[in-house]
Amino acid sequence: MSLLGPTAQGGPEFIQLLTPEGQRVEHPDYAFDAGGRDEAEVVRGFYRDMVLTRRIDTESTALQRHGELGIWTQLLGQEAAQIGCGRALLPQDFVFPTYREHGVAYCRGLDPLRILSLFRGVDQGAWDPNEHNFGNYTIVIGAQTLHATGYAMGVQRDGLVGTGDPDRDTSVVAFFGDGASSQGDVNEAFIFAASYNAPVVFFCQNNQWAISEPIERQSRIPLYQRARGFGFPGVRVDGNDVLAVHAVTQAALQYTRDGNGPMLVEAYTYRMGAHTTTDDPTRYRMSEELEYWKLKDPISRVKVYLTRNGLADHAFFDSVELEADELGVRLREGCKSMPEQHPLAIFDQVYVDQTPELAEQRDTFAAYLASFEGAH
Amino acid sequence: MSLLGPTAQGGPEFIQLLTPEGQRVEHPDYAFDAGGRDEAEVVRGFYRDMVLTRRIDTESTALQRHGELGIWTQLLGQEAAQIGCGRALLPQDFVFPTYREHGVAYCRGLDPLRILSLFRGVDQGAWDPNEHNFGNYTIVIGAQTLHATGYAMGVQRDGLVGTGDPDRDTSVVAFFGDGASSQGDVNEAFIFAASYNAPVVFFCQNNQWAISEPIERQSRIPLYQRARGFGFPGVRVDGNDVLAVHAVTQAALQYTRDGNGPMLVEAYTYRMGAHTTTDDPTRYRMSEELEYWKLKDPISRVKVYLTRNGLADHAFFDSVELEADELGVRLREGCKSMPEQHPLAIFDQVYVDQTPELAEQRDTFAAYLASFEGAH
Amino acid sequence: MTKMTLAKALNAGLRKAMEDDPKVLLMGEDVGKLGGVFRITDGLQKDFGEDRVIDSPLAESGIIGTAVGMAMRGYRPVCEIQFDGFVYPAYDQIVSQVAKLHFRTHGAVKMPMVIRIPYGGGIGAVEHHSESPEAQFAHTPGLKVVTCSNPIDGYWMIQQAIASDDPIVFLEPKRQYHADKADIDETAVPVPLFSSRIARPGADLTLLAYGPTVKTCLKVAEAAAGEGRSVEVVDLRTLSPLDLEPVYDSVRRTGRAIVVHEAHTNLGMGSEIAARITERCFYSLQAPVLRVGGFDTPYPPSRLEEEYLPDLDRVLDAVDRSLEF
Amino acid sequence: MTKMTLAKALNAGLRKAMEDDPKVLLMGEDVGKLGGVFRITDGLQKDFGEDRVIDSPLAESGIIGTAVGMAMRGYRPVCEIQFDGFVYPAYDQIVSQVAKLHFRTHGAVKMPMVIRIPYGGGIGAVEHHSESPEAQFAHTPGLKVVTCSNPIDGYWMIQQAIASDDPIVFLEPKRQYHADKADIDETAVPVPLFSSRIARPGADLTLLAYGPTVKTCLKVAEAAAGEGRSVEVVDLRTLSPLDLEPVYDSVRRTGRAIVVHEAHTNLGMGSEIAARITERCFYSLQAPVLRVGGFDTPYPPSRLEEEYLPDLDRVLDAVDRSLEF
Ligand SMILES: Cc1ncc(C[n+]2csc(CCOP(=O)(O)OP(=O)(O)O)c2C)c(N)n1
Ligand SMILES: Cc1ncc(C[n+]2csc(CCOP(=O)(O)OP(=O)(O)O)c2C)c(N)n1
Ligand SMILES: [Mg+2]
Ligand SMILES: [Mg+2]
Repeated sequence: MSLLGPTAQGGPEFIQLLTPEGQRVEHPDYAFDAGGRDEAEVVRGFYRDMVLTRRIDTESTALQRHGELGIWTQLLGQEAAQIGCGRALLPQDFVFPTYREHGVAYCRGLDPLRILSLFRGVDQGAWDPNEHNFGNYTIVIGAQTLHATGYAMGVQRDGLVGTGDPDRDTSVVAFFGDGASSQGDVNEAFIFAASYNAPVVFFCQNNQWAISEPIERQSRIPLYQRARGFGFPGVRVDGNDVLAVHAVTQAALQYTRDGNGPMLVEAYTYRMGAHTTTDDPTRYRMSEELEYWKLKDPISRVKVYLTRNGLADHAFFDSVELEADELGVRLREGCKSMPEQHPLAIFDQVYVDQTPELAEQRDTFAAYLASFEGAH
Repeated sequence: MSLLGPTAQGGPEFIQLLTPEGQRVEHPDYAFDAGGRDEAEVVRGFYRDMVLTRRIDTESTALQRHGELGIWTQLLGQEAAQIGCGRALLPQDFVFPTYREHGVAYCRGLDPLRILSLFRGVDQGAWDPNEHNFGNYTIVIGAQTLHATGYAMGVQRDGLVGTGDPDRDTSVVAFFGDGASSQGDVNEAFIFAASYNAPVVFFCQNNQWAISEPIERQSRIPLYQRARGFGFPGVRVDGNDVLAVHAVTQAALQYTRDGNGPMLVEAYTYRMGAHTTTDDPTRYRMSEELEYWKLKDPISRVKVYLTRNGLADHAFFDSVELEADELGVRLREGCKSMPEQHPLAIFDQVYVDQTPELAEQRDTFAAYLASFEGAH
Repeated sequence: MTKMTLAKALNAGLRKAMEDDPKVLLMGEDVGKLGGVFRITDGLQKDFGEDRVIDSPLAESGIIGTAVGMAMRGYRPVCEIQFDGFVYPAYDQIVSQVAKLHFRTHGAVKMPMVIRIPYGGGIGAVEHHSESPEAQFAHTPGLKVVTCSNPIDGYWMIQQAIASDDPIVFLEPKRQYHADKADIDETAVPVPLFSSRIARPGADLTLLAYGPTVKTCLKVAEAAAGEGRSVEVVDLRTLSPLDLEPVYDSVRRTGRAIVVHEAHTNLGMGSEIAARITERCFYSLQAPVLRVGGFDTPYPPSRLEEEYLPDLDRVLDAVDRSLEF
Repeated sequence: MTKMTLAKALNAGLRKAMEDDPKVLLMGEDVGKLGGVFRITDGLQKDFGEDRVIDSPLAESGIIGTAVGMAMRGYRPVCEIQFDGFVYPAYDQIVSQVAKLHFRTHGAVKMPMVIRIPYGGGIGAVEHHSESPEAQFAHTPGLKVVTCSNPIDGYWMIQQAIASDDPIVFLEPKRQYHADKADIDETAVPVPLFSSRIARPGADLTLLAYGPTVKTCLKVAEAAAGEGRSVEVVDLRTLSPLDLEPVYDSVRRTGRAIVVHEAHTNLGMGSEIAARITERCFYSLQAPVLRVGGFDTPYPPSRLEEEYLPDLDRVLDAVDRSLEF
């Protein structure tokens, strides 16, 4: 793997607070902030979050293999990026995800079964975004970055930027991938956000791949530098370092909440799994690459750190494992017993005010369906 | 007018070789190159080009006022940007214009009447782009920047980049405006060109306005810096200085022909007229602004330079004026006597291989039209 | 009672909607200081401020995409697309997001957005300034599509569209903007938004029109009356949903129908309307439903647009063909 | 003679076209090393190199927009859009540039581009992966739109489309990719690209299908035959232009027609075809032309798609309704 161009890591612009070997390091601009709580406790919490998130992922992958899900978008390897970011959010902040933010969803309190129902084909991810300030999964690449920007413009109009009140000032996070950075919509979102000084954190998980295409196809320079072209700051953080991601995201959120306009965070990470369960990465990438990244696993480094420093004991790790097992069971059972929608339901979800012609189509179809019931 | 942000001028990044006062100045990186010819002769040529271009523009504006054109896109004030660029092109280079590149079209040898026919509504600008290596006017903002990039990818595939042969190495110029820089397409063009290292010069005429919107709405930093976000060089040149534009464009063209990938040139200029003849700029901008820019007129500074240095005499200026008058007459007469298309022609221009159903529609309409002829 | 052009009526309707509901925002290219290239938003930024009348960067996908976010935040964005031919960069946001978010979320998300598009030809413009994109939007479930043909409808329909909780593509026949004036009674009770209207009663044949062709068809009816033929004209007003009950009634009486629009004939609104009328009025029809539309060529250069657009003569010709069938 | 699936046949057809003409380029997301998410371009980058099989940045407008430039430089780009629902970001380039450049230049510019789109539902996918956008493209003059329903057509039609000097939207029914195999005789003379084909003769009723619904309709005909009803099935193959002469002939014989497609019924191909058949065969029709299509809702979650898509029963039901009319 080249260390030049868009894949360069290291140097002062690569923010890291916990090395792959589990060593705490300092960065001149960013420090981990436990928010007044006991730091070890917070880090243990992150560890738990990441393990549970990984379990959601592996469990879902297994459910797909067993035919219970149509497809699954794996986040394996991106746990630190998502938990670090998700745990830096304040309740009033709002998130616009792609289709892979299971860890962020978990942080926001969304029941993973709401996500499984999408990938099972029961619905399309029908949660109410206002329930957890977590928007709906968006499959068309990049579209949500504009939604985030518009939402942030709404936040501005609500007078919730730069008031100085930490319970009110609000930021909006737009998630997107390295591949998405090539979409017109994403670049337009940069332009609108810069033009209106909107409180958006553009959070790019650069997991090195857009399906089979490496990051070099999308950019010849590190992605965080894209922001330079639009006149707002961009930073690259070790996306497999939950402490660094937390610190950087927290700073970025505050920067935007304070009314300084948008900011880009590139979480430099790796998609350890396939693009989705229907993808076969052996067709386009070397297994050594995966081996290389396994050494940077986001969870192991926290475990090493906690263990080496005596901040967590066996009992703790066992309890997390147990919790993960319980979560696994809940997901398996919940998935298999998920109620189906009635086919007629789709007609009632198109409009707030149903149209006579669609109501008629519904009624005709209802009568048609009923004709079979009569027949049996 | 603010001297900060996107409207900043001056400093080492603002390339100028001829001041508004007609003073030649040096720039460390860019020198005017007369291509082996007598420099004064070349500059006189530029002067002539700019005067004729302005005449095309004012004459067309008048034709529109007299109802001979439906609309006209004025280039008043942008003569140096267009002539400086147009005269730096080699024959093999290819140009993708917007709807305002009348000066570049002139440099490429396109008869202005071909352009007038578009604004008269006789056709849509139907010239063969291969005749003068000058593409068709494009009205949908930004679309042509992708065409230019694809064309340049074709040039690469033809093996005409970086061969070292000055008669073969080819560049492609994509024109666009400051407003256009906000379109997804333009940013995607940057991405594709960078990704494939395509020989494109993105030539932005920042004329400060996109209809009624000032450049600040599109960008908070100088536009030439947009390129930084995509990993290729961008420069800002005094767009009202024909010598500087020529020098910078020549360098940019050579840079791209040599196989270094794309480059962005921002020609910092001013739209002295209305957006089009149907626009009324008094609704949105101060007349002082125009006065300020009149002092930077691209033609007067060359005239002052030529006169002060004894490089041109009255006879020269008179002859150019005379030539402009003749051009004016030719345009007026050519415009008014332009043949109309027959309505049936449109049916034959849709496809290379006409479809039976459209041929039938044509025949039916022909019979319908004929029925009137019979009636009269 | 004020006499107004369609342009002024739309302006007045927008103003009223903004006064009535502080959540209503306008957004688009040049809608602010300039008041839009057609001046439909004239004076609104001055009175409601830059936060509510928003000049946008030059990017249509950006306009609609950010409007989606504003709607999610509880605002009611009214987006102006400068000309019909420039809606396509926003097409993805419109058909994949605006149209689908309510469905995707089983109703949790509402998209009370209006997308205003000056549309149609006849103004002598250059390419991309005379398109009629209605069928593409009407084919998209989740959107509603309406169009006004006169100042009174303009005044009321824009307010009704803004008040609707569903996303609405609001098509404004640009060549009517300054064509005629009408008396607008701000105290009247408007007809419902999603209803067609019999613009002129008749007995022998039914002409179906909307937006810019309503006026043409009224002239046709007038001319036909001179020849002793009684032509009914329906102004459809709503294109999705269609309100065809009055049309079926009419066709059952007249036995003949012609749909007239500027959009390309192939797969235009006329094809759907013809298909539905035929399904519902099969035994009443004495001739196939005919369609008079723009030809199936790109919109031509303006010097040929009079030939391209359905005009009095072409519609009269179709009336003859239908009656003689 | 080789037995191939539609996927393999398309791959073989692309390979042949690339061998025949060095100007043919493939471009799209993941078309290179991966061979496309459906493997339609499998092995082609290996054999023809990265300059001819081009993995593009993730931007559909960029793909089509750069392909326009390549075509202007004399190349014949074949663009893959990964899934139907992702063509919309490229919609502007397709309808305003690809479709119009030939017209704009009075023929000086040719646009020999093929836009390949795997389309339609039935594969259990998530949102945006099962759309049927054909009507939107067929409504756009300047484009031609074709669709194959079987491996033999796939093999020949893709080559014919690439050889065409007009831009072609080439729709591939993705659920047929691996469904059936057929013998392909590479030495045969293929039927012309822009022609429909009687897939099964019959006397009582005409079923019109294309792409994914051809197979459904053949099954319907089979089932109907069991009930003593003789159903003719036409595979339309070309959607713009339509080749309806054989259909008119058929309907004049049978007196009844039904159009079956997955796209939304409202303003789908069925509406245009119904309108045309009614215009041409008015006195032969014994029932209105019926349409069986996707409902006028967004494409539903996959667990409901079987109900949403026109299937054997829904088409049979329409056959009954038509015959009983
Ligand atoms: C507009 C659009 N085009 C294509 C696709 C198909 N697609 C789904 S995911 C994907 C790759 C995305 O890569 P990236 O943005 O890096 O995100 P990641 O999947 O790596 O998280 C593609 C091409 C899509 N969903 N939307
Ligand atoms: C996609 C699109 N949207 C809107 C328009 C309408 N329009 C024509 S020119 C223009 C402003 C362009 O500004 P800029 O790019 O700075 O170029 P300039 O006109 O100043 O040369 C606009 C909004 C258009 N032609 N295309
Ligand atoms: Mg990625
Ligand atoms: Mg400008």
